[in-house]
Amino acid sequence: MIAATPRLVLRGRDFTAEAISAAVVVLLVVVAATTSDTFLTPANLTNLLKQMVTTGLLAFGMLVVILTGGIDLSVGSVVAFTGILAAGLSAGLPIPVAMTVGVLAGIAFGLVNGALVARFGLAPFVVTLASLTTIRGLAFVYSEVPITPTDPAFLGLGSAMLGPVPLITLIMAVVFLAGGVFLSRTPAGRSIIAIGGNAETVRLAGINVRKHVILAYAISGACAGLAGVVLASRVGIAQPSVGVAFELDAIAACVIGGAALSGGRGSARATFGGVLVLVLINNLLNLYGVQSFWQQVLKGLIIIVVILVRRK
Amino acid sequence: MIAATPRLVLRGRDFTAEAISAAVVVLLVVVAATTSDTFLTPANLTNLLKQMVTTGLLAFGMLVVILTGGIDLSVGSVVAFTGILAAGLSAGLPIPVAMTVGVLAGIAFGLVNGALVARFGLAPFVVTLASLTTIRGLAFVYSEVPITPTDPAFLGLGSAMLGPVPLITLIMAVVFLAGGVFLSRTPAGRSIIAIGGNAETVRLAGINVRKHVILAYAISGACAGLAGVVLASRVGIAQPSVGVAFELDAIAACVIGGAALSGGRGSARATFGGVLVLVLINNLLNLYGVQSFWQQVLKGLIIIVVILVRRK
Amino acid sequence: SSGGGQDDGTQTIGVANFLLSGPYFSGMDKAIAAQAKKKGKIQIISTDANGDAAKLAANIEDLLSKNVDAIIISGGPLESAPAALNAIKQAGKPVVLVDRKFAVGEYTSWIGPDNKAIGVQDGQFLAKRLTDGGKVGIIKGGPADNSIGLARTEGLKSVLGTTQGITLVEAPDFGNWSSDGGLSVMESLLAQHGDLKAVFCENDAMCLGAQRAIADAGKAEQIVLAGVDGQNEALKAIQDGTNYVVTGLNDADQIGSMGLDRAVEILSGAKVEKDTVVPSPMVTKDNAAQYYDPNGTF
Amino acid sequence: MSLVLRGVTKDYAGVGVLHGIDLEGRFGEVLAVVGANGAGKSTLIKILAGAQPMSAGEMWIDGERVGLRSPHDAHERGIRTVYQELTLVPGLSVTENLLMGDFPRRRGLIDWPAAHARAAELLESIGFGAIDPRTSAERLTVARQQMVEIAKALVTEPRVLILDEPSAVLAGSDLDSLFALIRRLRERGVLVIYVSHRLAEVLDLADSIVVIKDGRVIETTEPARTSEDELIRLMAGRRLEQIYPDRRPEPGDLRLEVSGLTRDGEFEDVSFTLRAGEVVGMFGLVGSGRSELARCVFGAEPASAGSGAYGSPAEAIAAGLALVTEDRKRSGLVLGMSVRDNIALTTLKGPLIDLARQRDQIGGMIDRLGIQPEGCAPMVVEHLSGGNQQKAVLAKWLLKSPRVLLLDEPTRGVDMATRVEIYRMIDALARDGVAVLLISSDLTEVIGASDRVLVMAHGRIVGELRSEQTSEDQVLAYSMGTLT
Ligand SMILES: Nc1ncnc2c1ncn2[C@@H]1O[C@H](COP(=O)(O)OP(=O)(O)OP(=O)(O)O)[C@@H](O)[C@H]1O
Ligand SMILES: Nc1ncnc2c1ncn2[C@@H]1O[C@H](COP(=O)(O)OP(=O)(O)OP(=O)(O)O)[C@@H](O)[C@H]1O
Ligand SMILES: [Mg+2]
Ligand SMILES: [Mg+2]
Repeated sequence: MIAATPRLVLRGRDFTAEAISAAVVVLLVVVAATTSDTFLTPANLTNLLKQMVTTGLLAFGMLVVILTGGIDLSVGSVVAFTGILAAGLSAGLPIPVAMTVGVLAGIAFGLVNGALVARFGLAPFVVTLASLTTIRGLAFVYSEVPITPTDPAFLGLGSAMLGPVPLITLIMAVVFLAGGVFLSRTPAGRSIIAIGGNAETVRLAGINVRKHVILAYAISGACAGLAGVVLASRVGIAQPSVGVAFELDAIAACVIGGAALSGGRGSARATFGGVLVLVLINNLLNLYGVQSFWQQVLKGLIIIVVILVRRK
Repeated sequence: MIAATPRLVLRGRDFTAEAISAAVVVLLVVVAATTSDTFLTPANLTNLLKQMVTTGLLAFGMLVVILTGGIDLSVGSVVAFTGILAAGLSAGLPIPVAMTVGVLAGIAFGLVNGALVARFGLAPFVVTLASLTTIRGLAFVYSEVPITPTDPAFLGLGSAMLGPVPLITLIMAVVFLAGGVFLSRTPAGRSIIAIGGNAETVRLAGINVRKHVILAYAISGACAGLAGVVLASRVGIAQPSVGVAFELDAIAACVIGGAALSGGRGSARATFGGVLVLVLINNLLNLYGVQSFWQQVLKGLIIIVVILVRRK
Repeated sequence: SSGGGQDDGTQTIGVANFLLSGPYFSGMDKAIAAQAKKKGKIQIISTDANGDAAKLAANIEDLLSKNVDAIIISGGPLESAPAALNAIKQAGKPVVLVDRKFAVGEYTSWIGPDNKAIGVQDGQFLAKRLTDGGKVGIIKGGPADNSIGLARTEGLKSVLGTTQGITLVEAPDFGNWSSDGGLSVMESLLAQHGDLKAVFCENDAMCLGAQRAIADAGKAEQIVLAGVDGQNEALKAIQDGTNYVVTGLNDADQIGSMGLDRAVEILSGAKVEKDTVVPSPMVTKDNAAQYYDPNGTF
Repeated sequence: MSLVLRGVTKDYAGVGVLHGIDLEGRFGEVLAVVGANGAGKSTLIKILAGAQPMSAGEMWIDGERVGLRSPHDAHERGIRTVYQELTLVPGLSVTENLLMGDFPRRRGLIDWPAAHARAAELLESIGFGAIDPRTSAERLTVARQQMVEIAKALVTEPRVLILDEPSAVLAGSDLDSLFALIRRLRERGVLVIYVSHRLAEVLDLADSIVVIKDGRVIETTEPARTSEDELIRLMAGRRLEQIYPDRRPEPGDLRLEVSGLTRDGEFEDVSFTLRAGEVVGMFGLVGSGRSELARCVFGAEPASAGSGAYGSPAEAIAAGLALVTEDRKRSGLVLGMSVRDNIALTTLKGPLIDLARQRDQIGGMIDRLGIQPEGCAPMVVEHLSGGNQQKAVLAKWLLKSPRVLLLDEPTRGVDMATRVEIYRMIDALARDGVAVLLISSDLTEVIGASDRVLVMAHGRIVGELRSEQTSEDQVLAYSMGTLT
């Protein structure tokens, strides 16, 4: 067996990326638990569970797109649009319906992004940069002012707890579990990964590349739509201005989890590790009371260190 | 010779990208001139000249990095840092010196970005995403509050006119002219382009790839530093919070100008065309009195249309 | 479409918004336009710099090139724009600042709130309310260069910092002036300081998010909230007798319409006050009904 | 006057690839290096070129010990290399690719007219004058690109010229001009190190031959003292009894009928049939349009006119077709994925993939084709040697049990022993009733392995010959248009 770096291969699968993510997460947890009294309190742990939801949902969708070799910069705008749409519709429609429409809107944006990329061969970066702008504008066109749903049931999704675990965290966990199975065990998932490695080979294997690329962007749109609805429900107010720069954390989570931006490499598990790393860093810096702008300085440096470690 | 699209080739050089940019610019100008009374007024034209400066400077630096196959997301933060540094230093140092130090700081950040990319082989997207965060934090660390230089001479750079042309526009023009010559007529410029096409080949030709990649990021840093200083001087006050999302317009300008994000393809002239397209779109939407949020919607759509046209 | 001194006596007023994408700022823009319509014979040209200071300068130059008669600047988080103010001065046009008073540069008139006073007001209310003392959390909007937020917090601290039995804890992270930001900052704050008695936010949007976090943590009985702005949802929460107990009115509608009036007065040659502080009445359960307009835009 | 290697060893992350290579090349000779796939030829060359450091060992030039730290070092010492993979920068002109980093300048700036002139002169002087130096590299055919690669190595006359399988993409007159060029260089005192799997060519050209097996030199010889059979035996470690299989019985039913097929700019009015149980060879010079034809039949590219082509690869596969493309890196494999995942690509079935079943199935196929090394299923396919990569591509399609198999240059870059295995496999498939189209630029192979040969030239089928009744000369004559 020939490999440039020592790798962890079990039963024929390469777990190196997962192992590194797990190691970094464990390290952060140990540091946090030993240096902060607050870290292991139930309140803080519940907090962590809640705060990983938005980044987590976006990161999974982003992973699927990144696997194809693309990128989806529009997710933050989709969060804003779908949240405010669901909140707006909840005035006239049953809340589950309003929320479903929100997620469907996310899928619709994803389909448009995907079609522009797959059908017309445009660069994903630019397509989703343009749709970032357009969808943000549409969110404001839909409502310039925040919308507060009057029906308290709108808050249910965001505040329900199942024992010690928030419902939305469970939803995110289900997305990652189902997503993991999708990527590793279904023909569509395998095809998406292979497309990122070499789209021409996949096309000649009789697999519809366009369809799968569009599917990937639709999944990202769905995740962003879900994140938007969840966020609106969690906050209780939907604002057209939320979600600016959310894509950056989602992308960072994927990369920290070892996904290659050139496509074809990445896993749901390792990406989830990346999400944990980001959330833990934020939590830790907050617990230590590090000032906001020093937090920024450190966060950037830590990301560099993590990817330097991963590179080894 | 087989070619997918009709191309404009003169004396062995391919001018297709330039031609498309020029055509789109001319089209926009004609539409603007015929549909708006204000467009051709000297005041509006001067305005246009000023409005293109920040995006223009950043776009040229971004082009150089994109040519190597990289990307520089940190330029907006560099604008903030260098602006506030120059403004801060102008209290104790002669203004030209303070401004030069600002630009040098931009170069320093570029060198760090470049070193992380070239020396450690990290993905440019992630490196500059991390430095976007860190440098923004550093701007606030340098000064949490805005700095207003007391010496009115600090405003000189930003407000001076040479005849009908603002000095800062001339500076930007010089950057593009010199940059164009650099890219097309110097060994370093050609090497940067070649690296984006096939870095391994360039390495095998005995050219120091690392050095040139670092140079590219340093150029982007220099342009961002210059843009930061110019912006502070133009506004008359330096704020650590300026420049958020500036990188997006710069990247959009490059792509509208036909640069390939995968590297190796793009020209200063066509990128300048891309800058003009963006500035004209903004100006037109303003002249028509399109409401701000609709402007965003339309801007995204127009970018898509332009790159669809370019693809043909 | 080009401005000033048209034959029919219509006057053109340019509005330069630094950042429209916030309910407070778009409310301001709308109020100016609405007031102009009410007055009649006034044309409004509104621009948005989308948070880019250079673009604001360009927009102002744009307005000047269209020969507007006066300019209203809604500067939002922008601390100042000396060069743009210079350009307006050179063009000999009057400029009215609304809400944001620029730290430097010459302007004709400013109409806005006294942000520090609002903080003081909230602080006094909380001092009276927390008879047994206790911890008070502070959620700032950020970034660190936002002097509007700084003034509000400074006002609060000037009262509570010296009140016996009260400890102040500032959240290290910023809430970015938004409800979702307020929510997550509050959650972090609660994890470390479960014993808070009150929370002050630099605006209502963040307080509304914080209120959610408090409710989720089951601490609605324990912690009261104090905000700033008088955003509709906050007024309603106060009126309904929730744990949202106080805010200081910083009415975009009022400031916007006064700003327009001020510009018109100036154009008519009247001598006007340079700085006008719009009073920011304290809103509590007792008087919230008076300010809450279910159909208001902000 | 020689270049000497002593005890050169190379390992990648602890795994040995070269184990103490000794060899000596004299200036003014052609030194051929031959060996099976994965023997370590390319690795040896990268060390000579300064592109890879050796793990241990020494290199001497003219009695002076040299240590190469970079390709630049090698260039300074007059060592130039043409790699197995094409390395031109696609967006740049031929001139720029040739002169990279060493442009004529005026007042510090590159003088483009002078640069183009110099490039044109250079191309002319080595017999490649047909190439316009202003064209961008990506717009040249693969053969032309290879010629530019070679020209690039000759910008300044080298002392040592290393060529790694230069003939793999050249044919006909292009090949002749390459050989002529090599002979001229030899006369001028250049040491040419030549790597190739085409043994006839090696025997024709070389002054001395080094045989490498498993990273060791197992023989140093001369053309006069050896033969093709002998070299094959040395490389493979065993004697190959019979290279081409016996004739097959008469073919069966019609499996594919192509008629009047045209794709504008690529090929025109092509008609042929494939029957069950037959192997049809297709010969043509590089650029004659065979690959395009195969891709078009398979539905990878739309046809402009005619019948017999499928609408999409999916349709073609559903009808029982399989296409092994000529460029495995670009369109045959997903290099970063495991061998198993690559082979699985054509047989993904849902809703949930049965991993255990997939493992068995693919494991069986890997065993059947003898893909090396042992237990390679989870390995990243990129780490296999060329021949084994080719087998992985075959495995992917065989798993699909195709009824019609289109093979485009299936033995390019593949060593003799592996080729024989591939011929056997083709034969076995045909005997099982599969119809096979074998596209190849190797004349011997095309005649030896097929029942009938179609000859293409300039996008048309110009001849159809029975394999047992034709000769290499006749096929070549058809392909060059001297016989119709
Ligand atoms: N970068 C690398 N990392 C790990 N192993 C490598 C690397 N490059 C080559 N190898 C291994 O070294 C061995 C020799 O490879 P090399 O490319 O030198 O063979 P070759 O003789 O040129 O074969 P071919 O005829 O197929 O081109 C192979 O087993 C290959 O898998
Ligand atoms: N000038 C060119 N511009 C763009 N693509 C070209 C050009 N010349 C050749 N090609 C493409 O490059 C590929 C490889 O060319 P090649 O010379 O091998 O032709 P081919 O049609 O595959 O012929 P054959 O398989 O018979 O050798 C083909 O797909 C061909 O269409
Ligand atoms: Mg080789
Ligand atoms: Mg071919």
